[in-house]
Amino acid sequence: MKKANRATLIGYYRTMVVIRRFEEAVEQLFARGVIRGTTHPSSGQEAVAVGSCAALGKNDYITSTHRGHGHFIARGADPRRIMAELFGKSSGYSHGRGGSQIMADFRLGFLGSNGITGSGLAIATGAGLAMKLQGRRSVVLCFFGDGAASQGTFHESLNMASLWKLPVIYLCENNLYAMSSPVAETVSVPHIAQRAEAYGMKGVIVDGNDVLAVRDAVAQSCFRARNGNGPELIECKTYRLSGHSRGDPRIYRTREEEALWHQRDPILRFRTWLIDNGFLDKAEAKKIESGAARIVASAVRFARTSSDPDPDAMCRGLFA
Amino acid sequence: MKKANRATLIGYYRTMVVIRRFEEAVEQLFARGVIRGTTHPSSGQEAVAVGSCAALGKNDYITSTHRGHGHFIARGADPRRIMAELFGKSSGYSHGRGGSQIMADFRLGFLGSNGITGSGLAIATGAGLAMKLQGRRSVVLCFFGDGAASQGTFHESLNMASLWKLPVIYLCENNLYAMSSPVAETVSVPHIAQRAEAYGMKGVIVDGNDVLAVRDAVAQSCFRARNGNGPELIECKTYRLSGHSRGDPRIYRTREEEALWHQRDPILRFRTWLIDNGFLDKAEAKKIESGAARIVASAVRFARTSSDPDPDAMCRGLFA
Amino acid sequence: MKTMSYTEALREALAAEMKRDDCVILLGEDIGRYGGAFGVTRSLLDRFGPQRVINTPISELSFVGAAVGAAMMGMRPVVEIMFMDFITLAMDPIVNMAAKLRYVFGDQARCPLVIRTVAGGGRCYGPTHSQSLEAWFVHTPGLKVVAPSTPADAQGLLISAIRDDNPVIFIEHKMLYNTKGPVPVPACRPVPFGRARRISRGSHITIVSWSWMACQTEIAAAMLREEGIEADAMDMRTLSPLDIEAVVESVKLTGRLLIVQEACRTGGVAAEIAARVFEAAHDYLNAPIRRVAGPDVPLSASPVLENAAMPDAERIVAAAMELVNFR
Amino acid sequence: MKTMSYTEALREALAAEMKRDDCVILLGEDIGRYGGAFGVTRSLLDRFGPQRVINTPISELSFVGAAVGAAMMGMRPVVEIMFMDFITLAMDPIVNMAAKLRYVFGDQARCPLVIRTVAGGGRCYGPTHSQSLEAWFVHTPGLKVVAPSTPADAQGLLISAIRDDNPVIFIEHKMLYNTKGPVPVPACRPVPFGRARRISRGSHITIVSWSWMACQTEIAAAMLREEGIEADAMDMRTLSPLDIEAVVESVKLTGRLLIVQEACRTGGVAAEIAARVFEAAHDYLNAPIRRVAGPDVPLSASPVLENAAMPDAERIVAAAMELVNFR
Ligand SMILES: Cc1ncc(C[n+]2csc(CCOP(=O)(O)OP(=O)(O)O)c2C)c(N)n1
Ligand SMILES: Cc1ncc(C[n+]2csc(CCOP(=O)(O)OP(=O)(O)O)c2C)c(N)n1
Ligand SMILES: [Mg+2]
Ligand SMILES: [Mg+2]
Repeated sequence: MKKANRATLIGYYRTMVVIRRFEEAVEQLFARGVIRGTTHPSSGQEAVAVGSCAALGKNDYITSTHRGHGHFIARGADPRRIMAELFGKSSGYSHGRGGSQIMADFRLGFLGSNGITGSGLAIATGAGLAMKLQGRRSVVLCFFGDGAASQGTFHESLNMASLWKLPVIYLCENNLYAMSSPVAETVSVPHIAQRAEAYGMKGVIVDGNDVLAVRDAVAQSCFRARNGNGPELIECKTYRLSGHSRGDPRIYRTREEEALWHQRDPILRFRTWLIDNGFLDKAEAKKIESGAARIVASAVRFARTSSDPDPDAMCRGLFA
Repeated sequence: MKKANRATLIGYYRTMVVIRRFEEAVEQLFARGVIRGTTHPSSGQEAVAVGSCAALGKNDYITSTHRGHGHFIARGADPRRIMAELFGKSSGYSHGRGGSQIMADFRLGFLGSNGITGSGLAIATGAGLAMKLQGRRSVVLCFFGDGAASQGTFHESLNMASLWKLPVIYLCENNLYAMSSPVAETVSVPHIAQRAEAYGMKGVIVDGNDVLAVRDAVAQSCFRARNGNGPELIECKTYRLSGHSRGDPRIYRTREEEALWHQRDPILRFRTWLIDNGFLDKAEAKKIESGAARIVASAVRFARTSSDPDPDAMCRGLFA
Repeated sequence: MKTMSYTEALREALAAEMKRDDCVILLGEDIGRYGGAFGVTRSLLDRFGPQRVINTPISELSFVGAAVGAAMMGMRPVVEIMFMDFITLAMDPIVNMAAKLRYVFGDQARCPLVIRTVAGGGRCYGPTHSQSLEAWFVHTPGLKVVAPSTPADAQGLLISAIRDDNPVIFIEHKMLYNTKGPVPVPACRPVPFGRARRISRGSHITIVSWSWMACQTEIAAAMLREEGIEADAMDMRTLSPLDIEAVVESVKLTGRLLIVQEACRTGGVAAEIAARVFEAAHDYLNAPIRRVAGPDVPLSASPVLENAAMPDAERIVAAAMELVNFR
Repeated sequence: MKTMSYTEALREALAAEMKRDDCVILLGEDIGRYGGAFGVTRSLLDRFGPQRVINTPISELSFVGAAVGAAMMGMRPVVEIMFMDFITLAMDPIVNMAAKLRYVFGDQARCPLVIRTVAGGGRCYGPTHSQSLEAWFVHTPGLKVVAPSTPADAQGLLISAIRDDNPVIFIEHKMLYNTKGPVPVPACRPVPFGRARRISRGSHITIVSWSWMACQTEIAAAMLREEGIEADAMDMRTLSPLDIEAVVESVKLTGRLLIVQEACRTGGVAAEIAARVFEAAHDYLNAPIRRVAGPDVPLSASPVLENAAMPDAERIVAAAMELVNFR
């Protein structure tokens, strides 16, 4: 890992912890029936979210997935408004219209999480096209999963982006499962990054549980894309520690496998590294952790006390 | 080229010539306004059609494209009924309901040409799945173009076929253009066959204007597929000597390029080779050529004198 | 008769047909060990093995296309599209291939394909997991469209769908899976397409609906009865073919028609029913035909908004009262 | 006024808007040098360059999706789908993304996207190159749907579509490209959405249609006039928004309504118009509402079959006569 500014590193850690606490709180709220609908927690994948967002500039853009809370928080979104959206409140990012899967904040360059697996790939490609046509030096970071890599739009999007040399980073979060399907049952090659070659594109494999490795890989791809070298495909190998969505019995994988990955928990790993390298001591870590808990508690409070959307306004706002 | 039975070789030549005459006749009939609608002639691509069908067995299957007359004739279809379909007559393969792009003869294992670019890829995959589930040793040959290779279904189909080890040969007729678009503008790598690797599949590049090379490549792939080794991707490099469809001014390519490819005309080439190797003399060749002309003339006569479909029966036959 | 849930009834139908006919295979995302997002195919992998219960990658376009190809080759694929909203990705093989095969290729071709999918709101799943898109398929010649509301119909119609030699869009509803009802035993029995099921008899007003709305209509009919209004209520069960005769006949007696659909109002199946009834029974109508329908906006995730958007028994009752009191 | 073809009028609109606003870009298959399958974009590559006129690979799903992404980022993409039948491949980004963006993401989001496509029969292109699928989009909240029948409307409505901040499905018709008509000069002028155009005035019957069928209706109206029947004929021009008020007003005068649609009968837009008119003008109707429509089968390639399937002036006249003579 490269040398780095202490405050920056601590910042990564803080964000990762906030995401984890947030997802844990969400899972509990669903389990207790406080929130209705469904949600896809990103516990275990915080290093990907935080590492890749750390590599982006203010003017860059992101497209996200159904599992988007972590991406959104890492990009600087207000956890209170995310939580409020989960509660279906009018103070939520989508005013209760989108729910867990569909939120955006264009001022943050966050072009939206998304309920349709794979659909962000084309959106990101189009955003990249716009960047190119507008002569801007922004890049677009496109998150998608190993499951999404089987959608036709993966092929169509990467092909177009490569042909047109668009500044798009296609970042596959390979968490080894698409819902219940192990990646070996849905992807016919060992590594999704291998497929980059089929588009004349650079493909990179990264340890997705190493926040700094993710950051550095994304930074390098961004650098090249920003300088007109076109898109790249990064595959982050990671693991979702939680269930796929609310109420997932996880019968498709073993508790042993999960235990293994709990040992590789990106947060614990980074915490240890920070302490080992003298960036953090246990007391500070605890402080950060309880700070995160407070942030999440306040988000829940905010969400709970926010008002419901007005049903009478339901038919408004369909058109610009 | 391997040694081969004379009658077989002559048979290939005859079929290639029939296809060419057929397409020429069709072009003329359209130009003269005798036939309405549209058509996609396959002149210049006869070696692919004839070579690959020569490698198939009676119990194998084919899915075709919008440019399917050649495939169909090579598989043994009756030129009269194809022509009748173009004329919109009730004696046509689709009783006038399909037109140039949509014909099938299941008894020949010809599962249909197709108006939607790329749509045969999934059909072939499903037919391959059926073969596997039914424990049959048949293979499915899936024709598609360089343009179709950009459709998402290419990716989805090849991925599934590879995962499930289906007996499907994906045969890309790369005729260098998708309608007006040169392949370099639509495919981000030099060779479509390269993309096989992205699916853990064997990819093969063949001179698509060499009928025996095509036959041998397809035969080898079929052998492997039939023995449970799964799908393969063959790219036949060829050229469409005619316009894309009726009335194409061909402004997207030069007359020089066309002239070059006329020199590589697969029929002339094979004719020369047959003569040079003592399989054919000029008189025989002429005889075959006039025989082909007669076949096509009789097809036109058949089509012309066939009756129109009965409009009163238009609403029948929607359901089985 | 045995009481079982809609989910169980569907599962039994699948199992029975798979047992009956080796050609029946299942294809879809997470339908194997996981049993599908709503558990309909649970246990079937164990019972029939991975050759019959095929987990697919997330490739809606091509696994539906492949199912069409397999159907052409004599298989009888039953495909699960996890949410109906995702059928947007598979419109091409459904509309341009499955629906047209038989018509164009003639007697040689058959496409015995069932596409099971889940429509509708009620679970706060938000705008891309709640749509009711049956109208698109009703507007596509060559498809049959089924939308059962009871366990018995779910079972019987699924059996008919699987045995049908044509492509069938089989629409389930997320609010129905846990509902229970009597189902004939021991044998699974097909329920024929094209015949509406009478929910209640009455002479004051005809009420027509399908899927989850048929349950709401049943509740509404009971509420109306308390008000002294006898509704002739019908569950269409299949939308293609559509049992318009039953509706017309009823309207000839009641003179009033209310159609209930969950889908957004404009361009829904209710409009087609209204148009046909008016064409056929113009003289008999004593009031305008009314539609209770979803609003012309996406369905929101927020419980408050979703609830406000979805038609329910109370709204049906209110509309029926208005109609009965018309002039 | 200047006489020009529908194709030229569309091309002028594209060129004028591209000149007016750098954000307007074109995307589609073979729209560059080739000028598109029907020549609408001919010459635009030369005039605006490859940054503005972007030839895409055959990837309908993703170039439409990309256009949505570009629109979100401030571009104004005008996408060409070569035949409307191929829009089946792009339903997901249209329905699940473009149509819902604004509603869900609120004020921050805009999706100024135009999807131009070609519907309809008449050219013997067969079942997968002839469909009229407007009903699907009319049933999708968040989309505007436009289907002009004259060069002037094609031009003016395309301008409005491009300037609109919402996704617009802009439906052209293959039989219309070569038709000619007067178009305002010198400047291209927007034609507002949501206002029907009167084809002819009359008090005996209201006839409503759009796209190519509006031309057939115009001919029919002239033929009817010779029979002494004055038709109040209207070209809806836009189907979302739908100028139902104009139709209702007319029906209040004529008491008779005929709706003409090329799409297959069941579940088409005509049903929605019928249902709405009946809801709003029940009292005024002196006859059933009639629909002249395509049959519920795919359109064949054979000229004889295609011709038999497509509604035309004669069938419109026959239906109108019947309706006028009703009771
Ligand atoms: C088009 C579509 N198909 C299926 C689904 C249902 N679904 C939601 S998430 C998911 C798995 C996605 O897997 P992956 O891309 O690996 O992302 P992960 O859930 O692992 O983060 C599925 C099948 C969907 N939302 N959209
Ligand atoms: C989905 C779809 N998109 C576009 C078309 C229009 N179209 C017909 S053929 C063609 C070009 C196909 O190119 P290729 O696959 O290379 O086949 P070729 O015509 O060269 O034989 C196009 C764009 C279509 N029929 N279907
Ligand atoms: Mg995954
Ligand atoms: Mg080609």
